[in-house]
Amino acid sequence: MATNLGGLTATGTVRVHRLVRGFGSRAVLDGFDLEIGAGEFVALLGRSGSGKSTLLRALAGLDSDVDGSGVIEVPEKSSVVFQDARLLPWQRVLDNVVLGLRGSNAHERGRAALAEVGLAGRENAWPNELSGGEQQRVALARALVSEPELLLADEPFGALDALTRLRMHDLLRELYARHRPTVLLVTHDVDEAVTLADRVLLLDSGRIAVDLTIDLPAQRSHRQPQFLAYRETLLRALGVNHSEG
Amino acid sequence: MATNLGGLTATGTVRVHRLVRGFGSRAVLDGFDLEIGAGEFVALLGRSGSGKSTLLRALAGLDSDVDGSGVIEVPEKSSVVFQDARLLPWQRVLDNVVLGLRGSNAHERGRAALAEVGLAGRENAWPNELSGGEQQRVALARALVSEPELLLADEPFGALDALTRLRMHDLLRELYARHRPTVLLVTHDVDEAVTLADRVLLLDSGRIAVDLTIDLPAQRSHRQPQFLAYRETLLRALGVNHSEG
Amino acid sequence: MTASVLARPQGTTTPSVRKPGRRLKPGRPIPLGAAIGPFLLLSVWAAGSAAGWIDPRTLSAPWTVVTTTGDLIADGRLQDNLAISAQRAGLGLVIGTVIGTVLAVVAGLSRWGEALLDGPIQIKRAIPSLALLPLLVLWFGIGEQMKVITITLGVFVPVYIHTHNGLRSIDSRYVELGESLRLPRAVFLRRIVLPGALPGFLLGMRFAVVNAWLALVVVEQINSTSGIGYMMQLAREYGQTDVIIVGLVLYGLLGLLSDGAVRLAQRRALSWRRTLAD
Amino acid sequence: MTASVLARPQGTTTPSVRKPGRRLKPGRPIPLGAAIGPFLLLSVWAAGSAAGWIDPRTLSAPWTVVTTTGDLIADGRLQDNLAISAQRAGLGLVIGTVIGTVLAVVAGLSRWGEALLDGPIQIKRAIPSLALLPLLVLWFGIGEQMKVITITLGVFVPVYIHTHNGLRSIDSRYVELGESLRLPRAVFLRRIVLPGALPGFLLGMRFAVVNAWLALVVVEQINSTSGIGYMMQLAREYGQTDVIIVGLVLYGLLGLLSDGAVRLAQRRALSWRRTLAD
Amino acid sequence: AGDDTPQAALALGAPLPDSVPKGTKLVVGDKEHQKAIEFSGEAEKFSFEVEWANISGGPQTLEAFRAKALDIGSVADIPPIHSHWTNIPTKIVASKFRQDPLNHPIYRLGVAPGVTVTTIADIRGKKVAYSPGQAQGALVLRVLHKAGLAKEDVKLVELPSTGDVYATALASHQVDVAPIGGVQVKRYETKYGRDGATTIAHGLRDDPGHLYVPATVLTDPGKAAAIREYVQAWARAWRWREANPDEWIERYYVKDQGLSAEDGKWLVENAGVADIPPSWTEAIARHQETIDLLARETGNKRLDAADLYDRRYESVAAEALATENLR
Ligand SMILES: Nc1ncnc2c1ncn2[C@@H]1O[C@H](COP(=O)(O)OP(=O)(O)OP(=O)(O)O)[C@@H](O)[C@H]1O
Ligand SMILES: Nc1ncnc2c1ncn2[C@@H]1O[C@H](COP(=O)(O)OP(=O)(O)OP(=O)(O)O)[C@@H](O)[C@H]1O
Ligand SMILES: [Mg+2]
Ligand SMILES: [Mg+2]
Repeated sequence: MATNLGGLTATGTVRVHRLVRGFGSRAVLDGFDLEIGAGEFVALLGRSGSGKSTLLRALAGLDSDVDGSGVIEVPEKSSVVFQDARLLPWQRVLDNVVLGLRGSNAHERGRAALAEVGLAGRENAWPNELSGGEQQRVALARALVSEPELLLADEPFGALDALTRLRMHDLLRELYARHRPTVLLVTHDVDEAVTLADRVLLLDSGRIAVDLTIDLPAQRSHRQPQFLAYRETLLRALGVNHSEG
Repeated sequence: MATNLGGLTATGTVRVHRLVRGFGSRAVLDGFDLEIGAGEFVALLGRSGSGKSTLLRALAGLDSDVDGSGVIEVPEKSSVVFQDARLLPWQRVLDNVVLGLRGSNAHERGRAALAEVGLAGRENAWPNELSGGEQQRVALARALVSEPELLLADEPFGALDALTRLRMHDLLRELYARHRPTVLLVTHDVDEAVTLADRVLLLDSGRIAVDLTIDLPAQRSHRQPQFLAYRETLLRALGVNHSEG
Repeated sequence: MTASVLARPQGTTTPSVRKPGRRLKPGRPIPLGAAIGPFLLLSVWAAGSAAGWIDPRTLSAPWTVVTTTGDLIADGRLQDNLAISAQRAGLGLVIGTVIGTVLAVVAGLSRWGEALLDGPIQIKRAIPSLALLPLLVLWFGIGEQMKVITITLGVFVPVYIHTHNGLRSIDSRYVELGESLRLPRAVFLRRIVLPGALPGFLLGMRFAVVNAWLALVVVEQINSTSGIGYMMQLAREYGQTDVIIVGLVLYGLLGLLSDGAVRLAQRRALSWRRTLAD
Repeated sequence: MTASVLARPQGTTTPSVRKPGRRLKPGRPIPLGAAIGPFLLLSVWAAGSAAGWIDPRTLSAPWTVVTTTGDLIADGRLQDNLAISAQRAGLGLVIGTVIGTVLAVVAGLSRWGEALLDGPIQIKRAIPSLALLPLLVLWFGIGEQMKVITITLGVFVPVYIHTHNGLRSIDSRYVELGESLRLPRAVFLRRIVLPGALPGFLLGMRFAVVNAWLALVVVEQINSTSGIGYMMQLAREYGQTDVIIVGLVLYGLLGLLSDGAVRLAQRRALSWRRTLAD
Repeated sequence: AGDDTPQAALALGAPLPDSVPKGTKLVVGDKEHQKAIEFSGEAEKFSFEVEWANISGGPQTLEAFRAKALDIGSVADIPPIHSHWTNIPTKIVASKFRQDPLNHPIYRLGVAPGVTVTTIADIRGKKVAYSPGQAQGALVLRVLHKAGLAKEDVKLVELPSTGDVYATALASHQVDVAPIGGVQVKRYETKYGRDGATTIAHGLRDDPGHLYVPATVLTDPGKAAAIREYVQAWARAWRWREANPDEWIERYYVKDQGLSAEDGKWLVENAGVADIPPSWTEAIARHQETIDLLARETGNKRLDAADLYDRRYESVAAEALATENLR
């Protein structure tokens, strides 16, 4: 377990074995197995209601009230970006960002993180004075500022416009390059998945239907034929006729 | 005003003149002018925080507590899809959908609408038992079921996967063909804007920066060169270098 | 979670590398937990009495209370007094709840309603009921009417304040939703305002039920020859400690039961909520 | 909306085709609206007294109350009694608030705390304070200590119940956030639990401040030679209707002011909320 | 109360010690006469410490006795009886009556406006306010007894007699007849007299006023001696009150209690002259009648009135007055 992998320990590993989660008599995850290596960047695709958030909540240990069984191993230091921004409405934006931070320079780091997501100057706003996309970026800043070993992000860019989204991609990539956290990113955008991830999973009927390793250089683009091939594979697996998409 | 346009009255028209809206000393909309013809389908793009939701709320008459001035004309019967799903947590899904409906067949229509958004069988669930995308679809069903003259939709597909999103596009197109409401759709997806709308607006610095009429057949596809041209124009206007997108 | 085919994750998840997250929630309810505190209280009382630390002239021993209760039941006094008291409290509770709710809605949804009603209600609440009693006697006599009115006054105040507060605290996003759907006022009331204010209303009811019982102490001193308030008043004047303690225990029980009933209703009616308590 | 360079949309938006949405919110506050109800009450009282509908022997006219108040102030009785009462009420309020909050947090965050504390507190609440008084006298004597303790008991109950309820009603999404961030308990308490329970706590304070004043009526009957409760008690014994009414008016005023102060604090502390009231 | 001087307990029959040891303290609840003791200068002469408690009435003094928070209480006939019935044995250590008691009663029977009751025989069939356990309640029973009526011959309306409840109940015709006392009598007559409200004399002695002490306190020799000294001062203060009515009215009724001088004057006149007899024999006999009546009506056991008194103190007050007159 303590094998040293280029400065990173294997504690960054995620292992899920025979995970079952369900609501009432309906199983959402049904004997789900997953292994993610330390420092791996995995994107998770799946139909709406397929259980992506359920999986993330299980990995984050937040589902003690959900029926189920299985074995989960995750690193100690993890961050979650929830599907909703989930800012504390009674704390100002900066206080929301530094919520999990300790140490004297917490506010400084929080300010820097806010600046990185393009919200410098909004530190003292109340969360409900922010636009939808701004709230989402605060949540992102909160998750990134603590430099986790495992980042569980549930559609962190869903409410962002194309340009802001690209900036956030850059931010995430940069953070990833710096600390090499293990990342599990839920997204609905196939392009985003192929652009960012080392590996793309597709969740269907409670199991992994597609497990695609993306073998592309760090600089990726629509122009690369392999990119388009990956894209097409995934869209087809999602049931989308490419001519429409 | 009562000029008859093929069964539709001009009451479907939206007119906004010198609209000013701001928070504190910061103007978000600054002398904004807009005219949307009855039955026109308009997509609204814009940077996160550019004021899209502010505009929609003004059109819906929900911003009496916001500073500002201007003249607004909108049709009487409008529906709003909020950026958050905004389901009443204490009402079951079906009751949320039929909230604004009157008449004896309200429940029947609600059920049908839920089936159309792919949620048949979930009528009796509580909203917080739904996944993010499911909640968004309930909100969509609620807005569509009342057959409005004006549909104001704030990123109604943001939390949906590619396939579900296409299905919802079809649903919206079908409804649009049937009742010809005036539509103002906020989206971050340029492809979506070009695919669905007659006209695409780009909001920047409180004014309309781009006003693009989409001259494409009803059946649109990525393969059409004009489609790609529109797409590129818009992405560039949004500040995205196409090679990245 | 009905007819679940799945087990809770408890045991099976255990071989995980880290503990399942820092548990900040209070955790699962202790079975029969609500009985522990009262039971402990009873034990201390019994132990103190048995050991002689508690002077039986001021606090009779539990067994004395049991035998006195037995006597009171045997000669029919307890159940008769309780029945008549319950009738008064029940009537006052129903009327007070209706009035409190209606006034809260009126004052909550209209600024004029609030301007007219809220101040006087706050004043009413601030005036000691013992001081108000002579006026009530003057206006409503010393008959049953005055008694029910006094109970009603004690009940409607918490219902009003809590419902009003609950209503005013409804998230404006839901109000906007109502406005955007052009809901008629009646539908708005039924679908948004009342359910949204329900948590507040129910908290108010927890005070209302207890207040209804408490008001008996005051009203049953006036021209009564029945009721548990009268029974206790009489016992106090005659210095019958054991009867007083029976009365206090009865009050404690009635309070626990009424409060428990409202909390049960709370749990049922607010099952849609996901809170710290779950 | 500070230093706004923009005007409210009011006038300028008017030439729109439809009215600006069905207004379901109560609308803008009426300036000085809170004064209207009490003022009306006063008018009715004054009119009734002037027209002779109100018997001055049972309800003195407002002007009589004013002159009596003047007399009471002139010979120093009113302010002295008020000062000593305020001191007692204030002390009881502070202690009761602290105890209520601490117990609410303990019972709210731990099932064992709840099991041990909640039942006894409900029982305490259900027992009439007049009946509890003899026991308090027994344990704490007839001095100042007993008085402050009795006030404290009246104060801590609403603080406890409201804070506990508020805390238990915190949206579990925020608790999950705290768990996902591995917040230490102290931070969780300071950042999530306490602010989340603040609306409940403040509602409890609205009851607590009024209860502190009301408790005076009871405690100042026992071995007191000062305080407004004593003043009213004495006036009742001597049948001085006008002094009694001065006392009632004083209670009404104190209630309105204390409640108003808490509501002001509410508005400030909860400014982040967007509710039906805005 | 509460100081546990390690002294041998005093038997209840043993002769009263004369000297008051240092550090002895008495807690006294006698809110009216306390002021007379203070104003007359008696309070400064005590060789022990006095702590005044504003506790009055039967239930309150009994509760305080039980809590060991009070040593001496000042009450009428009824509370000493109840104390024995509720197992807090007490002893009367001083008794004060009124000269010409029938014309200086504490209570009168208030009659509601428009109701004709001129003698106590007229109350047959009327609604009479009744507070069981309180002095007024016992008075009603005694009045009925004297008028030869049974409880069933009138309609007893149970009402607590606190504050001005009875006057209000009369004025609003909730009851026809109710015993009212003190300044309430005057208030009632002046307020409602023009509506036809009257008060009548009940013709019974209602003048006893006692100082009573828990029997346990009397076993403390220091306290027993201090009580003796207190009783002497108490008696002299009565004389002071009668000798200085104007000062009493001004300093007590007006300044302290907030009444008008007029009210104070009425109260002083109505109270008449204190009678502090050297012998309790007659008083005990009258007390016995009250006990018998109450025991019958309430179903309590019969008591021997003599047991209520500590006759070691019988002559203390009267002798104090006699020696004062000699000085
Ligand atoms: N508390 C709950 N009670 C009952 N069913 C639930 C509950 N939470 C989730 N579900 C159901 O479980 C399924 C999986 O939900 P989940 O939130 O994991 O979906 P998802 O893949 O995240 O979808 P989306 O992309 O729409 O967010 C959904 O069908 C949802 O309705
Ligand atoms: N209540 C408020 N108080 C202060 N500022 C506000 C308030 N509401 C919105 N704003 C600000 O106004 C600007 C416009 O907000 P708006 O919600 O219209 O943006 P948007 O275009 O919808 O953005 P997004 O795509 O992120 O939803 C934002 O910068 C936001 O921070
Ligand atoms: Mg999800
Ligand atoms: Mg927006």
